[in-house]
Amino acid sequence: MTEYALILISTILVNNFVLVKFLGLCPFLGVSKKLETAIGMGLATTFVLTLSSICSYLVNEYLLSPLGIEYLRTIAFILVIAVVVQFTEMVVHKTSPLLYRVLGIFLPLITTNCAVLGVALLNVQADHNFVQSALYGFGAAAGFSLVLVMFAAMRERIEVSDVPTAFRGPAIALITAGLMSLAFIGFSGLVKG
Amino acid sequence: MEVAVTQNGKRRFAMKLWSFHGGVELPGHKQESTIRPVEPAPLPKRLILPLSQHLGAPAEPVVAVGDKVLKGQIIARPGGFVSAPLHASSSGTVVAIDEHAVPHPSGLSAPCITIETDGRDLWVEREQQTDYRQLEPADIRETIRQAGIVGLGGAGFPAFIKLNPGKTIKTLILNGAECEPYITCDDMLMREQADEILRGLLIIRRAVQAQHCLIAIEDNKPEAAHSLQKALQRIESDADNIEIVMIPARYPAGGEKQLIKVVTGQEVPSGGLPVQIGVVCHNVATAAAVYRAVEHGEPLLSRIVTITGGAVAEPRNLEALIGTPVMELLSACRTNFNVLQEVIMGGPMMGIALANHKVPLIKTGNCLLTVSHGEMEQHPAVQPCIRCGNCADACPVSLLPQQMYWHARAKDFDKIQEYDLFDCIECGCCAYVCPSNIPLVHYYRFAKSEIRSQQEQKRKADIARERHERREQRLAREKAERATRHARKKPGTTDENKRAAIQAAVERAKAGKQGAPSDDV
Amino acid sequence: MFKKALSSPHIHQPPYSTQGMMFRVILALLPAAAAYAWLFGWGVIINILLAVGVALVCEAAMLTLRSRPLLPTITDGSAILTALLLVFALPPLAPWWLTTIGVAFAIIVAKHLYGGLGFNPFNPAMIGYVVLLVSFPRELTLWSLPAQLAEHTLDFRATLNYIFSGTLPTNLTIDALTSATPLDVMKTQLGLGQTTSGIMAAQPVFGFMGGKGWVWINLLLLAGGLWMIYRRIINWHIPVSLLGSLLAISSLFFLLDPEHSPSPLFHLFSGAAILGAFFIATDPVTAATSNTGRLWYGAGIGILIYVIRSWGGFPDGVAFAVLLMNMAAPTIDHYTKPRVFGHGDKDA
Amino acid sequence: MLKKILISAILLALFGLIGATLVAVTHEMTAERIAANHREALLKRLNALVPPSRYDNDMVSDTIRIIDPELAPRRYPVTVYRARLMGRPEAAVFFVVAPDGYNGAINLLVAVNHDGTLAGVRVVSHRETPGLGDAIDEQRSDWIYSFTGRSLDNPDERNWAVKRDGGVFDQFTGATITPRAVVKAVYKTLKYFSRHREAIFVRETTPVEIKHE
Amino acid sequence: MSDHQYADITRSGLWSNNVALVQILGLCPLLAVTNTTINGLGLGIATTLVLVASSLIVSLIRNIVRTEIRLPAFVMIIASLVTAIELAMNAWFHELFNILGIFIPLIVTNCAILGRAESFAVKNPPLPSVIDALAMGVGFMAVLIVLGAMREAIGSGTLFADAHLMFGDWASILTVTLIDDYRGFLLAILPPGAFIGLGLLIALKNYFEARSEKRRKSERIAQPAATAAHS
Amino acid sequence: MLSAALALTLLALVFGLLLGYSSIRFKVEGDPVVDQIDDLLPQTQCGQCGYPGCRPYAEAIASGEADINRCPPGGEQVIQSLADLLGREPKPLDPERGEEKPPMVAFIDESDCIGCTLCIKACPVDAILGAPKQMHTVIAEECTGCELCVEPCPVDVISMVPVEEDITHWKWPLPKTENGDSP
Ligand SMILES: Cc1cc2nc3c(=O)[nH]c(=O)nc-3n(C[C@H](O)[C@H](O)[C@H](O)COP(=O)(O)O)c2cc1C
Ligand SMILES: Cc1cc2nc3c(=O)[nH]c(=O)nc-3n(C[C@H](O)[C@H](O)[C@H](O)COP(=O)(O)O)c2cc1C
Ligand SMILES: Cc1cc2nc3c(=O)[nH]c(=O)nc-3n(C[C@H](O)[C@H](O)[C@H](O)COP(=O)(O)O)c2cc1C
Ligand SMILES: Cc1cc2nc3c(=O)[nH]c(=O)nc-3n(C[C@H](O)[C@H](O)[C@H](O)CO)c2cc1C
Ligand code: SF4
Ligand code: SF4
Ligand code: SF4
Ligand code: SF4
Ligand code: FES
Repeated sequence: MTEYALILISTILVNNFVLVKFLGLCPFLGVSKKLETAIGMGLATTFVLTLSSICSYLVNEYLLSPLGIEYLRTIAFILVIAVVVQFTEMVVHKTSPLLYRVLGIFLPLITTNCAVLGVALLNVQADHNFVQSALYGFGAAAGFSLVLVMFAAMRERIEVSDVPTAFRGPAIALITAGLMSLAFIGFSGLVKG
Repeated sequence: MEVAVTQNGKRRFAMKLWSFHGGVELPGHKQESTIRPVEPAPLPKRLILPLSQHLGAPAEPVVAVGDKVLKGQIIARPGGFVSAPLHASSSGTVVAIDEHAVPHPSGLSAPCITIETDGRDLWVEREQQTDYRQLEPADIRETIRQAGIVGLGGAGFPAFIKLNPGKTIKTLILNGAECEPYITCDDMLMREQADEILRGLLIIRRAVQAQHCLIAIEDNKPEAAHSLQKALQRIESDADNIEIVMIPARYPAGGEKQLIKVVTGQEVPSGGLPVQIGVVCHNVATAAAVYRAVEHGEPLLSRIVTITGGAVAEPRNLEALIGTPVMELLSACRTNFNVLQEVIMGGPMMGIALANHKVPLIKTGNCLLTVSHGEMEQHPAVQPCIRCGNCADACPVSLLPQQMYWHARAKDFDKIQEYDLFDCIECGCCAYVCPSNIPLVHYYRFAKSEIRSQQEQKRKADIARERHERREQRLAREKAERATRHARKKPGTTDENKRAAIQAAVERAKAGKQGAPSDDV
Repeated sequence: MFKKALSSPHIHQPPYSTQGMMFRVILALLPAAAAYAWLFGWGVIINILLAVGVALVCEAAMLTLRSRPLLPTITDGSAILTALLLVFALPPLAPWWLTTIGVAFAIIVAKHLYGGLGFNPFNPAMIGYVVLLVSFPRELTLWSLPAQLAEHTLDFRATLNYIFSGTLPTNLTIDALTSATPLDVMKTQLGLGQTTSGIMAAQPVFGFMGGKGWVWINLLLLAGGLWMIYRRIINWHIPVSLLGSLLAISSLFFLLDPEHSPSPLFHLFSGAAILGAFFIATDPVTAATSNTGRLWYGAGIGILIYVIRSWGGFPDGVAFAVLLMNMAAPTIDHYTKPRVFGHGDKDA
Repeated sequence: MLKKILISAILLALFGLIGATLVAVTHEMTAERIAANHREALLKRLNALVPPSRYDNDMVSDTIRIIDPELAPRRYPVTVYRARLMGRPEAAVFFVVAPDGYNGAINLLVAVNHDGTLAGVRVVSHRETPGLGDAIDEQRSDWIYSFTGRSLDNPDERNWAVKRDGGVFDQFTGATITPRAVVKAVYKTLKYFSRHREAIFVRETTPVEIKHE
Repeated sequence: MSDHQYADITRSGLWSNNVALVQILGLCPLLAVTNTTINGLGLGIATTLVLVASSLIVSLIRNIVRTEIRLPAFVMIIASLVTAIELAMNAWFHELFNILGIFIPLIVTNCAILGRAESFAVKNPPLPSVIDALAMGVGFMAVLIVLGAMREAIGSGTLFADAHLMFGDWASILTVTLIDDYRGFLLAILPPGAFIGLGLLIALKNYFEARSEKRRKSERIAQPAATAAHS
Repeated sequence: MLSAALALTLLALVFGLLLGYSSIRFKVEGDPVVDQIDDLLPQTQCGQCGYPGCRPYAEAIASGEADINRCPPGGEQVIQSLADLLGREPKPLDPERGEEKPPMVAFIDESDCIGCTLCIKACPVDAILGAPKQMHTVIAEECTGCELCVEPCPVDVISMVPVEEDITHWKWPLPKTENGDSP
């Protein structure tokens, strides 16, 4: 039980994928201009990430490892991810055109959201079992969504601030992300090892 | 909170009062103008009567330049259902129907009828009214409508509409709060014409069939309350279920929704009207005007206006004809024009700064507040908002003024509406307490007018789109028809003609399906 | 004769102007600052003067670069306050370059890149402090000994010399003048498996309730804070929920395991909790704005302080907790809009 | 419709086939060299502590794995690389973990000569505070070299500690925890070695996967 | 395609549509590895290689992939390429691999690569695609190097430290120590420094653009006036 | 090696089937985005964007063919709302397309109108009334100010006049900020 809690605390706070591990930055900056969009993206990513880390676990455990072809891991995982994303995209497109428009080019970009592949690979590296893999994926996504939503709310405020012209847009957003990651250093040491 | 309530002049029971969030305590500045009794203002040489002194469609003139008019004669008829007629406030000659400066924040001109008075103040023939008790509610409303009575409490909403509730009215409230500083016209009216107010109340009560009547007065006007109590005793027989309630003086207790909350504990739903919760609220002056219209056949020709402020040597209340130029009213109270910096029509919290000194008094003009040099801290340097939240604490509607300000600043009109901009009553409490001197209300007005204009543009765009689509369809149809005609001329139908014919048929079917009007041009 | 039309209201009477607020907060800080200097020596005063100077210079420079009017902004007191609060977080013998970097980062990056007063999402003073903490952890952990403990004290000249050139009188080393802070000692010793009572008894930095000397500064800060609430410069919501949650969670753990959890009083009086509750978390610019939001915001800080102090990598968590909740403030605001008059009970 | 589905599937499968073949072929061609490279890298590390002149066996493969709480907590199994010269035990290199660093575990290589003296210590990876605890890193300071030549009784037991705790090893100003953790781990290893010296060299090899740190 | 268009593509890749500064893509590796200049250079080279190769292939097969499998097909191509390159480098250029090794798997998920495939290579023939990829890659590399240099100089007061690892031992002479006895402003090397550093670079680019835009505008105003004076 | 190739091929095949199936199962008809875009355009129908009307331009935007900064009558506001809708960065109006002007309305000097009906044919919203050989008038309420009728008039009697500001259409100006300018 504690172990699972630690996985969550670690992925969400201490080793936050975006602010500490530098994974998933592009959607973090790209889809954080509006709070509503960020919430949608957070949900989509959480769904995709959890699902794909489960699927990659299965593929690794029941296909790659038995056949001794671990060196195909990256390709197999990325394929799994791409399919999960494409599938999600089609479903969203059909069921919620608005969400689809809003997530726009970012749904396909979830594929290349390094966090997704990162989670799959890190799961293997850390020898996670099924539940751990799922939790790790979920935690990573929850951490991603948490900072994404807070970042979006901050950006809405910064958008209407009197920011010097050269800094408007991505520049001040990156600086804000930097200060956020500075604040997240406060969590370091919470989970040792 | 509980306060003592008087009924029939006797302390009867304690009545529960509620309170509203926020609000501010303001220095009253009311004594200055209550020393002298109300006096009639001198008859001006010219009366300028704007066609739009009320909410709704402007009135339409029924006189022409050169016409002689008598006092009380209709000179403009209502321009729609939500509108009010206009009457000549004195006898004389119509000398102009044109654009003239009016009291409006824009400082722009608007259509007005100008009458040169003849000094004789001759009345038109008045219909002598019977006892209101014999009148049907519908007749009362019609009389009020014909009298051009609009709400005298501020918004100028045509009074007869409010008296047409179509719902059972539990509570009829007369608003004698007069919560704005400086203004005392309602106070003086209640002191001096309590009987008229009560009679007006009885008439309105009959019109709306109200079960219960309240007269709400802020507790800083004991004389007014006393005078009304006396009057209440005088109408003993009719005084059932009429109560005078003293409410704590806290701006904006006089705001309709706030007042209803204070005396009934109920909240008028956002975007809704008091009638929805069985309440009708009128200003005390409106009641007095109703009385005069119903019992004396007098339309709304004059009102009591407070003339006060630092530049006025003799602050007081005058009974002035609608249309009197404000300069004449100021002169009548010996205003020192050398120190005069600004004139505000209305109170300091909600009034309009007059941009032009030629404007006339209008039906909703309850006060002329002069500002002398250095009297009020005028427009101090604006500083950035520090989100201190003072404004939110002061807002009687529980809005978040600072958030609305940030979005108005950024012209993010969608976001600002998420913060319920249109629930803002523009009371000014937020701006009053802002440590950074931000003209918050100005921002909300800016945003509201932009949004309204965008909606208007959207409406126009929709019409244009529809007309454009209809035209496109028509052109397509005409082309198709031409093609068929062409085809019929050449019997040896080529493939091309066949295709055109099919095309035309398809077009026709499409046009038909989309319900395009058969043939318009 | 008449002026150009402007919107109502035409009168305006806030309880305090923005400057008024800033200078009253500074006033409330002064007694504690005086005690701080009394207990920890001249370094405090030198650093305050240096920090305020740097803050004003940076503010002026940024305003000039952004071609903004200079006078109204530079006199609003906010930069002075930022500098003052930052000095409270720095060791009394902090070298000049440390103070300068911290203040400059606070004013230039944390404040002016966002547009200056009112626009910054993060508390500038805390950003300045945290930047120093992660960049120069060594310098930041060397605290002077309070007057009751110090065997040697530096006079004004020697302090000035040390701060600006790093040289000490020949017979002294920096180790003789400094030690770890009470919270740091507590954390380190607990990590070594000691018990709280053992640590409090064995280590000289501890006195009644918390660290020696620190208690006095904290009591004066508490007095200043209460005065600000009384004068309605700040609302009670943030201090109460912050200290309340900190007390609640520390009491819980203290009751469960008193030998390994410092007492609630220790938590209150040994670190920056009081300063944070009344002076830092209450920075209106970076806090949540609605009253409900403020309660959540304060409670979040209180809990994070405890979490970071007890299980995190830093001895005190106030700065990080404040910054983390600064991050959350806009989101909190979004979800704690008050119910607007005339709207149903819970409307989205 | 079915055709459409099939086309997609086959097309994707085709790409899969091509991609997988490409990678598989490359893998086939490179696998051996890569393994050799990894060995070499590890060897380079070990050689820094036990130079090639001192052994003639295949040190990288002559490994055992020890799980013993005396040496390190159970969750950190220790790998030992054994160096032999002409069949005689020469030195052992322990891949140990100092679990109590400021920010978690520190990975160390501790090389012990057969006579119980230290051939050297290196930090392989750590997460100590940059600028404070990271002075244990060879790249940052020479501190780690101060172990070379020491043994269980040089200094004596009381002095196997950082100076602040009354020992002989330097600490870094403001950071005592990190050096303390390293000193402790090294001392433990020495102690374990002195007790199990012979057993360590006679135990049968347990193959250990070579990983890149 | 004319030369003019190639020039446009190149300018767009290097400056006006720079992957890192304008499109804000490929950030993860960009921020993760730039704590030294040499790291930046290494990742830049590797990324450019993969970018060019993948653009070429995607452009070649652009007409046979269907929409529903486009994405999986592209990422599979990229992943295969990257894995193959990784294995090959590990075997034959082991020294270089030791430096770049950790970055290469990261390239698979560098969104800049898929981004280019999706937005340019699918719509264009091979040659322009390759040129575009090259320009984008070099633009990306330039940012990597500048950011790396900036963080290294501020964070540890050196430049090109570890150059020998990449270029061999002679390259040690490249290492420049800017200030002896520099304390190191750690923030620059830590994660926040990466974000803030890139933010400052973007702001700097914006500043230069605004300035040249202003100059262009004033020239545009000046010119007609001058021609008018002539006539 | 064979197993590697086979395994991945199999995996890809299965996924391919899944995607192929869902691409049909979740097929989306039409493009609601065009309607949303069209809804934001001012419907002046002036063609300044280079398309024969607002809807064609909307279609062009939706297909990615045209940028969002080509509509001068809509100006900054329309660009902003398009950017919001499509999640793109707003950019300044394309100067080649014209510039943002205050709202205008066409006015026909009726005394000189020869009744040629050319303007009626040009008006995209049927805002001109009149029959052949009779004088023509503009229904001001319905005129979008597109100026398309100005050019065709053989006797040059159509002019564009600015829409007059009056009290009902007056808008509160944006107040000055703390820096003395509008943000
Ligand atoms: C557009 C509009 C329509 C209204 N319709 C009615 C109505 O049908 N019945 C009614 O009793 N009051 C109606 N009112 C009057 C309001 O309830 C309110 O009394 C009036 O706006 C004056 O309020 P104030 O001076 O507080 O602003 C209407 C007001 C407005 C602005
Ligand atoms: C902030 C605010 C303050 C007001 N104060 C008063 C007041 O003191 N007395 C009053 O009669 N009406 C006041 N009004 C207007 C009332 O809301 C309401 O319009 C009026 O009482 C309705 O009566 P009427 O239709 O007879 O004018 C105020 C309105 C607002 C928005
Ligand atoms: C942010 C921060 C990071 C620290 N990092 C380390 C570290 O990595 N290693 C270490 O030994 N001490 C570190 N410390 C210092 C310890 O908290 C403690 O003060 C110190 O180890 C006690 O050393 P002393 O006995 O020399 O005073 C750090 C302190 C702070 C505030
Ligand atoms: C009650 C109060 C608390 C403040 N606290 C801080 C603070 O903790 N840090 C700081 O930099 N400024 C503080 N300020 C000053 C000012 O609000 C701050 O510099 C702004 O964040 C700058 O935009 C405070 C101001 C007030 C009124
Ligand atoms: S009162 Fe003024 S400064 Fe305070 S939050 Fe409101 S708008 Fe901002
Ligand atoms: S003006 Fe509007 S926002 Fe301000 S206090 Fe009044 S109701 Fe609230
Ligand atoms: S420029 Fe604008 S208004 Fe004119 S046709 Fe194009 S979209 Fe419509
Ligand atoms: S009348 Fe002229 S300007 Fe107006 S819409 Fe028609 S063509 Fe356009
Ligand atoms: S590189 Fe774009 S998300 Fe990581």
